[in-house]
Amino acid sequence: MSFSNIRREDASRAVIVHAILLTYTLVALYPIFLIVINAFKTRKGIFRDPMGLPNAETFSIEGFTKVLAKSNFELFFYNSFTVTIVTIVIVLLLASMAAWALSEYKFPGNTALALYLAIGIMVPIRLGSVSILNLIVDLGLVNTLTALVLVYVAQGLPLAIFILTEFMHQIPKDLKEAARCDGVGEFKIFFAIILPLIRPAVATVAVFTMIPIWNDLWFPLILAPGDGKQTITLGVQQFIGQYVTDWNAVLASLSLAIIPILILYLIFSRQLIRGLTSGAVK
Amino acid sequence: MADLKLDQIRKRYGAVDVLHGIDLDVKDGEFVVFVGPSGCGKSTLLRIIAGLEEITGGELMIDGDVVNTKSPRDRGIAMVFQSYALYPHMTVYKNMAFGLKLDKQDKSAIDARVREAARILQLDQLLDRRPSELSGGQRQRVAIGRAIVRQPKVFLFDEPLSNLDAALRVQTRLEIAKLHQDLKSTIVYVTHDQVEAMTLADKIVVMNGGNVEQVGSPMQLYHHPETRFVAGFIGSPAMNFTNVRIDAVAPGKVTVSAPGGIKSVLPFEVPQSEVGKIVELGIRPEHLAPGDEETLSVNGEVDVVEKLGDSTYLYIKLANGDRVTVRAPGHSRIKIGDMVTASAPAGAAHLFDGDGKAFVKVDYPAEFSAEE
Amino acid sequence: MSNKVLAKGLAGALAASVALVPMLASAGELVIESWRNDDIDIWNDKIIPAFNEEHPDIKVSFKPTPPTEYNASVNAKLAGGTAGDLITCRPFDASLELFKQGNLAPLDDLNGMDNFSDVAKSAWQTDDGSATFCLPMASVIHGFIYNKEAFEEVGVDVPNTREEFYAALDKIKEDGSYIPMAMGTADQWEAATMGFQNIGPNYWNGEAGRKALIDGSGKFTDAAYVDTFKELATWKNYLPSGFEAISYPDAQNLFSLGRAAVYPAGSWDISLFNNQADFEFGAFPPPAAAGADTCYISDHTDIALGLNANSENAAEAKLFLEWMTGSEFAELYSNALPGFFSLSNHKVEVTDPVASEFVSWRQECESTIRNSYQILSRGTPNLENELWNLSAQVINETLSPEEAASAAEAGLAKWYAPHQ
Amino acid sequence: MAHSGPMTDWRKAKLPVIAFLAPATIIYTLFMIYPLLDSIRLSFYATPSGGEAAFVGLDNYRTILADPDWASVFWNSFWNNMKFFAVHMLVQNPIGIALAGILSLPQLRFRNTYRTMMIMPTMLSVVIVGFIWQLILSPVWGVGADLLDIVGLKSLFGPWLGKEASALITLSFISVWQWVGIPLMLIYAALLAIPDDLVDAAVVDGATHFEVFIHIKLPLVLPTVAMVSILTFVGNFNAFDLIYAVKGALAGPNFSTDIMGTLFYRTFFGYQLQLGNPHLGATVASLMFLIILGGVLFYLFAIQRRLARYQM
Repeated sequence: MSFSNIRREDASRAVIVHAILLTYTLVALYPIFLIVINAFKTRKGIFRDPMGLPNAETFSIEGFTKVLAKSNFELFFYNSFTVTIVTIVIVLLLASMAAWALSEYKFPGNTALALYLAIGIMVPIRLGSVSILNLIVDLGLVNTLTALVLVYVAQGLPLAIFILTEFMHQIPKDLKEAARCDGVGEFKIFFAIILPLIRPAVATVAVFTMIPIWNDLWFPLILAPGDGKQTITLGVQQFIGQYVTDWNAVLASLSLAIIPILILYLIFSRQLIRGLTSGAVK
Repeated sequence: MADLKLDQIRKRYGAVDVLHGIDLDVKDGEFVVFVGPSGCGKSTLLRIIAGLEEITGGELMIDGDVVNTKSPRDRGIAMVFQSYALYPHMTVYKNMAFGLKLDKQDKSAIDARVREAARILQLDQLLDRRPSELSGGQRQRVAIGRAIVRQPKVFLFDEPLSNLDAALRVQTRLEIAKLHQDLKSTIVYVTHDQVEAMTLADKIVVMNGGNVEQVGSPMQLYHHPETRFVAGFIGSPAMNFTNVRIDAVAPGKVTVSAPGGIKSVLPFEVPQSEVGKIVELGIRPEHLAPGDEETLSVNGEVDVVEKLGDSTYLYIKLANGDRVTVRAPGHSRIKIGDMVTASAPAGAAHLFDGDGKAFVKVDYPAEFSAEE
Repeated sequence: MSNKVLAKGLAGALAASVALVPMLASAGELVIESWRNDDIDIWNDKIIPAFNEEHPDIKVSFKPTPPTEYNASVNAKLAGGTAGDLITCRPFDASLELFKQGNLAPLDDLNGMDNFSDVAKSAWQTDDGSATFCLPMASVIHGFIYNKEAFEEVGVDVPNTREEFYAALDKIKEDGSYIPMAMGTADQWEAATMGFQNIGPNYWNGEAGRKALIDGSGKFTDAAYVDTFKELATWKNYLPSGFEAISYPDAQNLFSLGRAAVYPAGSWDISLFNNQADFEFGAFPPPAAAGADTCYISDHTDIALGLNANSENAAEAKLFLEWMTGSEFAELYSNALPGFFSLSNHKVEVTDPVASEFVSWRQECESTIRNSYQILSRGTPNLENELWNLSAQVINETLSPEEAASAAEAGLAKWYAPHQ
Repeated sequence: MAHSGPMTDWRKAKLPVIAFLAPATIIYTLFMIYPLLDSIRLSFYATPSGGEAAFVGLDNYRTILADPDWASVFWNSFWNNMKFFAVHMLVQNPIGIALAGILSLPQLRFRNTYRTMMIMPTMLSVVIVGFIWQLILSPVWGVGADLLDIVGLKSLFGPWLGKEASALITLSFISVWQWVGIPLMLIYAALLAIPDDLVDAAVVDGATHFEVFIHIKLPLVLPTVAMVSILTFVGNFNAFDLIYAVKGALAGPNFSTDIMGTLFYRTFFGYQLQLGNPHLGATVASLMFLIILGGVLFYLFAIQRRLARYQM
């Protein structure tokens, strides 16, 4: 009888532990849940019974209809995806190259350069907004997604380099030495041996790079607020600004902004933790 | 100090049975070694005794009490881990005192016990060091010290020597043996190394695939393996095996043969029904010697020679393709490529049926018997 | 309405304004920069097509930014040279500064500029009136919107005097089925704009009081201002519970859901209520004290359109501005956006009943603009921002009316010579 | 950064090393360091109305720190920011640590599901989180009051976001709700890195799971806790979006929610009738930079050095 072998203290402790975890999970999820269920209600339903699930009487998708008719959510998503993915790819490539050079080669100023590149972790890039705008203007890149990508790459590089440098210290010496003995070139060592090895850290870096970019309001506002270049956060912000009294539309647009990022997160959350626990961040 | 009794202990992870009902009696003060290949369940069994794993079925008794649902702290055990598991942020002293402190023992009593253990283990000078400042052997001793101060009823050792280099391993093995003599404590010790098992154990438990293959003293296992697995596992170099056919049986006698020369009459009690069947013949390398003076002989071509100084191992390829190891004297001149005949007394042979069970040997020459 | 955006807190004072600020303009296409993102459909569907009937070859696009970010982003874009051709102007200093920096072109010689009175232009002129740099578009009027059904149900009439007003509010409160007044102080600006600037002109006699503040002969510590704050302080009794956290859109929702009887309004609120309220509503001007011979209303010049001095399409942009001075635009704009009243001298028929109620007060009462807008918000601390904060605090009861008045005066005295 | 093991001498591979480092360094310098330095440069200039920018030395700093009006606003925002940070340190990080500790208990079922769900709010945009909570706490909608009613505390509900005494605390808790995922994630990862043997050893030594956490796990993840703390510090002193989304740049009521980020925004870009002043704004930004730098240096030299990272 396996049951009799479970210690009673264990059983009661398990109950307490799960009660705590469930409570907090509820705290974390309920607000999101509330927004999403109310997005599917009529205006009256939203105000009369905010906590009820939509039923036959209160169900309505008028908010979504309005949002989709009055704004260009597909385009906003496309813009956000483009900017986010291009940025992540560039950050990963450039950061792993730099991290590799910093962790592998001894050259004068190595530590100084590493510190220099780490400043950006601690300093908000936003403090330099006006100069950034001037720069983007000089480059003729205003109102382009390219402008956003450049700034986001600069913003994402410091943390990515930091994480990847830590990670690369853990790559066994033997691997690269074996390769050098075989006469493999430095570039090839990096691209053929090192790059595939850092995969566990990639998810971590990607998520840490992605969250602030996807959610950023500031730079889209300053650098690319024009029609057709809005990112999803800016689009939602503008839309909500416009329809703030229309709760159907507000709730629907919030739901539309929330759901994709949560789905992405659900897909990648396992990799994220794996990356974290593989020692990419300490 | 206490007895330990395992009664039909079972362990299941999800749908996988890891232990299939283990029975075992450990007497007070006995040094028991669980030995077996990795994955055989020996570590799981040890963790069950420690209380780190829940028991799926059966009963575990320490000192007469059923402890199935007791937490480790209430079982009166102490454990030494393979990795030593020293707390990296504590000094040696604090590592050893940790359990006693949790037990809210008196400060001076803790101090006395820690210093006594440190004296025994010659750790006096290291008490203020952190584990990272210790050598592997010193860490090992701290891990043992941490167990000693708790004055447990039962000591549990989980492969404690496997992280040490060979020289240190021998030395520490001796220290553990000496410790056991001094403390007279009950010890359960897990290892995959049969040499450790042979040298340390009062009683060896050979495990395989979640089952106990055989329990016995080292010499019993050496001389009277009950299964082909035990025979192969105990002894170094490992026992030679080759297939033979049972040609005829008589009370207390069996005639076996194999293509390429083996044909012998061996002192086993084999049922008539086995005639004509293929069984396995086992002979330890140390019982074989070059020459054909003895009754049981094999021959073939030497394809490897290992010189160890006091002895030389010859690896002979038999006509049926099996390879047989023979221990020759250290001065042997036999070289690779030589055709060699080696022979052993009939009493040194082991015979196993198709299921790996040993046939009963009837004639025990004294040198092949565990009986004193 | 753009005002909905204010809920986020930034846009407050701008509530009623409309600005047109273009983004990057491709050659030949006029880009209008504006904070009036609510109006995008009206521009695209009505105004621009009407313009194109006369000038089919000029492409115009309306590119609004949310009001909360408008000032920041237009300033940044002008500095960066990426702003559109036509720029919607905030009244007074914000635009004046743009003009001084050379970002806005002077418009004195624009044909049709004489269709606007000096008062209408005053918000977009240099202090000495020598140059006009934006074309006035519209003003907004403050007052109170009320739920007709609620008034009938409770049995109160539209108040004519201050005393009647508060008697009515008391009665509604007693009755209990409606919140007497829907407003909150979370966003702060409503307290100042719909509160202080709404009821205040009756105390400080409109333009006279406003000008006295500017020349230093009037002070915030005068009875007129203390009394305004005192009246404002009584509002607390009529506001919904938790008004401290009620934002502008919350208040709009409370009223349009039929839960409140009175709503301190800007005329721009009309179109939202037209869309959302399923009951009849009307409006009345801020009631003056019984026996007062003149009533005053806040008829605030709020929105204008200026020409980016660096526009590459200046000629086309001027054509557009000239067209805007005509009666067609005035008619179109006033009726497409009920609650925004054209500042031109053209006679415009306002069809929306509530909007026409608002505009009719111009006949009965004296108009004035918000007293913090001209000159007085030029220094630090900024008077307009001070008034938001102080008005909200007075209603929240964290400051007494006297304290609020002296704080406002002290702030002004810090930097403004006539008050020192 | 500590470099482990011998490194390859770059003279054997000059070209690759330069090629590896150049792209990242150039983009980073051009779009991050240069704008930041340029902002600091701006803080030493002033532009008289309609005139040319002129060098004014430390005048802007004197204005912000010595002019009574500016100084009171500045220090108000600074102390508000400290409170904001204190709530995160006292609530967010302990909750994150506690949840990570519970999630790392051996043989816990649904561990991954819990973890995934708890981190979810962290993935959302601050703007969106601001809107969500504004709706929930709105007295008009009444959800907040209804929720408290469920636990019988309805009478406690108030217009928290609108009261001077509670607005900042409420916003801090909203921020905590969103960001608990970060300490949770990082500390959970650090806890997983602790070898099981250590925990088993402590259990055999007689420790309960709670004692194991306090005596073994927590001391071992202390460096991570310190890192999370400094990240919290930097994040809190950069914060802007949440307050901006919920309370606007005027950070009411009566500036009780004004933090350095909103002050910077207001000063830099102006607000309503108040015109933006890039030079004073840059001065505020530079002061923020100094504060953050101070915190980071304190961490690097006073804290991080003392916390040994143990080889496990």
